[in-house]
Amino acid sequence: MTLIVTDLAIARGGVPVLEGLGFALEPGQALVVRGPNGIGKTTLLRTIAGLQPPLAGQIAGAEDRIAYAGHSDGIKPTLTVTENLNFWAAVFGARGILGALDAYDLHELADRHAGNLSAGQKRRLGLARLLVTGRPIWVLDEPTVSLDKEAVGKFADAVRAHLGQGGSALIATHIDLGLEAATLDVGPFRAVPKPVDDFDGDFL
Amino acid sequence: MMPDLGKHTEAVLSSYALSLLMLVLLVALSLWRGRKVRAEMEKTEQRMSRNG
Amino acid sequence: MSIAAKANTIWQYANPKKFLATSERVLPFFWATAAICLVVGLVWGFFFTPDDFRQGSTVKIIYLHVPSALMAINCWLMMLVTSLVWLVRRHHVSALAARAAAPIGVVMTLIALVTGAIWGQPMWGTWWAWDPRLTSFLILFLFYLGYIALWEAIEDPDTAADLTSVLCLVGSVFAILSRYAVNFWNQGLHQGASVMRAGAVTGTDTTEKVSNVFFYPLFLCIIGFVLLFIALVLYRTGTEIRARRIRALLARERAGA
Amino acid sequence: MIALLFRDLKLAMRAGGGFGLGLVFFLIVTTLVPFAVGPQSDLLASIAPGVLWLGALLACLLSLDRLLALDWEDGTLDLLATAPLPLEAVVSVKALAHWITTGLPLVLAAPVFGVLLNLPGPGFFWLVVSLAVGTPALSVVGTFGAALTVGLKRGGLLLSLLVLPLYVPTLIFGAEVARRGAQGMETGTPLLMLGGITLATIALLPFASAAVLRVNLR
Repeated sequence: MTLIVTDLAIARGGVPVLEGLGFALEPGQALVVRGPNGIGKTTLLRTIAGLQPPLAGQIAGAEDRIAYAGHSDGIKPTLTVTENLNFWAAVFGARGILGALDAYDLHELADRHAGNLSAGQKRRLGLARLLVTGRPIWVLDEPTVSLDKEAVGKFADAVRAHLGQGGSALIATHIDLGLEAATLDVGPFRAVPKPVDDFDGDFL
Repeated sequence: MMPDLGKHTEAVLSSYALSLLMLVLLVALSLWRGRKVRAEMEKTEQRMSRNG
Repeated sequence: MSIAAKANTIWQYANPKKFLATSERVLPFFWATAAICLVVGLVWGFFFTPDDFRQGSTVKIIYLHVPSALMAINCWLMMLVTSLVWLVRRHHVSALAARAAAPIGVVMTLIALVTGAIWGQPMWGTWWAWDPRLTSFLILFLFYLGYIALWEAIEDPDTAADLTSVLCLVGSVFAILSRYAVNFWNQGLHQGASVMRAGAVTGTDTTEKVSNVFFYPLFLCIIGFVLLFIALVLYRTGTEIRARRIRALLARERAGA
Repeated sequence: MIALLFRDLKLAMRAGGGFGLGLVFFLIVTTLVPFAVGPQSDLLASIAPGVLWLGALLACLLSLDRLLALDWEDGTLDLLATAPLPLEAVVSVKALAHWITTGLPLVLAAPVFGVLLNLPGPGFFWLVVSLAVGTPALSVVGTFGAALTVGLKRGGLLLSLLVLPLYVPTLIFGAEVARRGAQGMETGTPLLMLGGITLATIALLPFASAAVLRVNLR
């Protein structure tokens, strides 16, 4: 099923940031979201993930099909890597975690407490979580932060494998992942302010 | 003019004084903040319409 | 957001501009009538009513105590209604009206508590008793404080409006529960208060004529408190709307820069 | 859901103090009260049910601000909100985990502290019963308060201010059951009321908590 976004308008802190935004994400495709800092990429991804309501517009085909990964990974430092992954696998009612450990080379770390991991290792664990969700659409916000070159390669491989299985991915990132992905530049969709001298229910 | 309040003079007078004081304070604070905010809004609106 | 702009519906005042214009027009009327009712009612009550034979001159406190206690509860009711309107119809003015009303409720509750304590001292021989009615007002006071503190603590105004509205709803249910619980816990000294039978309040109750002596000025004071409350709410809601507008403008300026 | 419950319990054990903290606080209250009011045993006996209830309530209150804040900070709540679990279930499980780590130990330890305060014989049974029936309501109401204040930097004090008035009915009926029990009086009515409040809060409040949490997450 395709993720279709039409005429979307979103606000951050009550101020409209993007409007008239639309795209379609087919299975097997990846879409890279680009745009300057502060334009509302994170807000866009959170809106698509269903964490916040849009000002206007429709998002179709997202319900219960999205695995979201934001700036923080939701990792419990007192649990081991295996326990963290097992928990998310159980929450999503998904298959085992071995594939996820393989994909990000986490076997050696499996019994370490997540609190003892380096930032990059934690990030790998956070990305491994996506594999145990079993969800077809990945919505990723700056997934490669604190990853080294090798780990970025692993991440790209994992995304490629995901796309190969008919999944899709929506990624906000600044680096080139080497994926055959379309690019969505959100710059042109910046919301145009209304005139100052009039205001209505939204105070703007 | 002043009515004889008997032995409860203090009680009655103090409750009137305290209550009226609180009411006056409430009204005064409301008006003060209202004026301030109104002036500030007009200033902001002017500045922003000038700057576009 | 589309504004329900049909003429002759109350929802047109959900538009902040319309609200400001209308409230500006009617406010002088409310200020004036509130002042007249309060001055006449209080002067009448203070200077021209007889002492109660049992409570002496303390009966004069009734002209402040009963209206403020009534308004303390009615203010919460008004906040409950406007909170519901905000949650269901998403009219910002409604949420801001609830925010504007809360401090008035605090003052009303305080007046009721203070006058009650001052009145209780000569009557019951104590400033404070854990009487159900007093206790309930103390709990109401805590609810008001929590409600205001929550508004103040949250940065984003829409989030704050949502959270305080839910708190107001849940708080209302618990306030009723507390009232019942407190009654169960202590049967109390306070007389049954039915303001509409002023005779019962004074405890004399011999003839209709005696109670009327107290009732007319009391009634005037209640009207005066209601009008003052309306005037304050309208005025303060206007202030909140403007503060909100400043916020929105500044936020937009930052976003644009 | 069970996974979430087990994870929360495991976290409480590992973090240390999850189970212990409430108990230690309870111990502090019951030890300090006799110093404050004097050692007369009949006085202590008469205030014991109330003091024990108050101690339990404060111990509960103390642990509330960690209830959701930790999951909020590390982004777990964001992820849980996009998971197949409804948020209503998440907050219910969180409340249950809080009760198991805080409420249940208090219920079990209360008789020991009752001895310290010279609680009369028949009071022990009713104290345990009233705490067992009443503390779940404390956890559920507390979860609502935690959900309200989860996004705030210094939400601890505000959380207490918001939750305290909501605790009043539970405290009144709970302490009343314990007090009447200690005096050998009939406890039916307050116990029914206490049970009613607990059941009603468990049934209804998670919806409010989830709604509030959704607002805070956006």
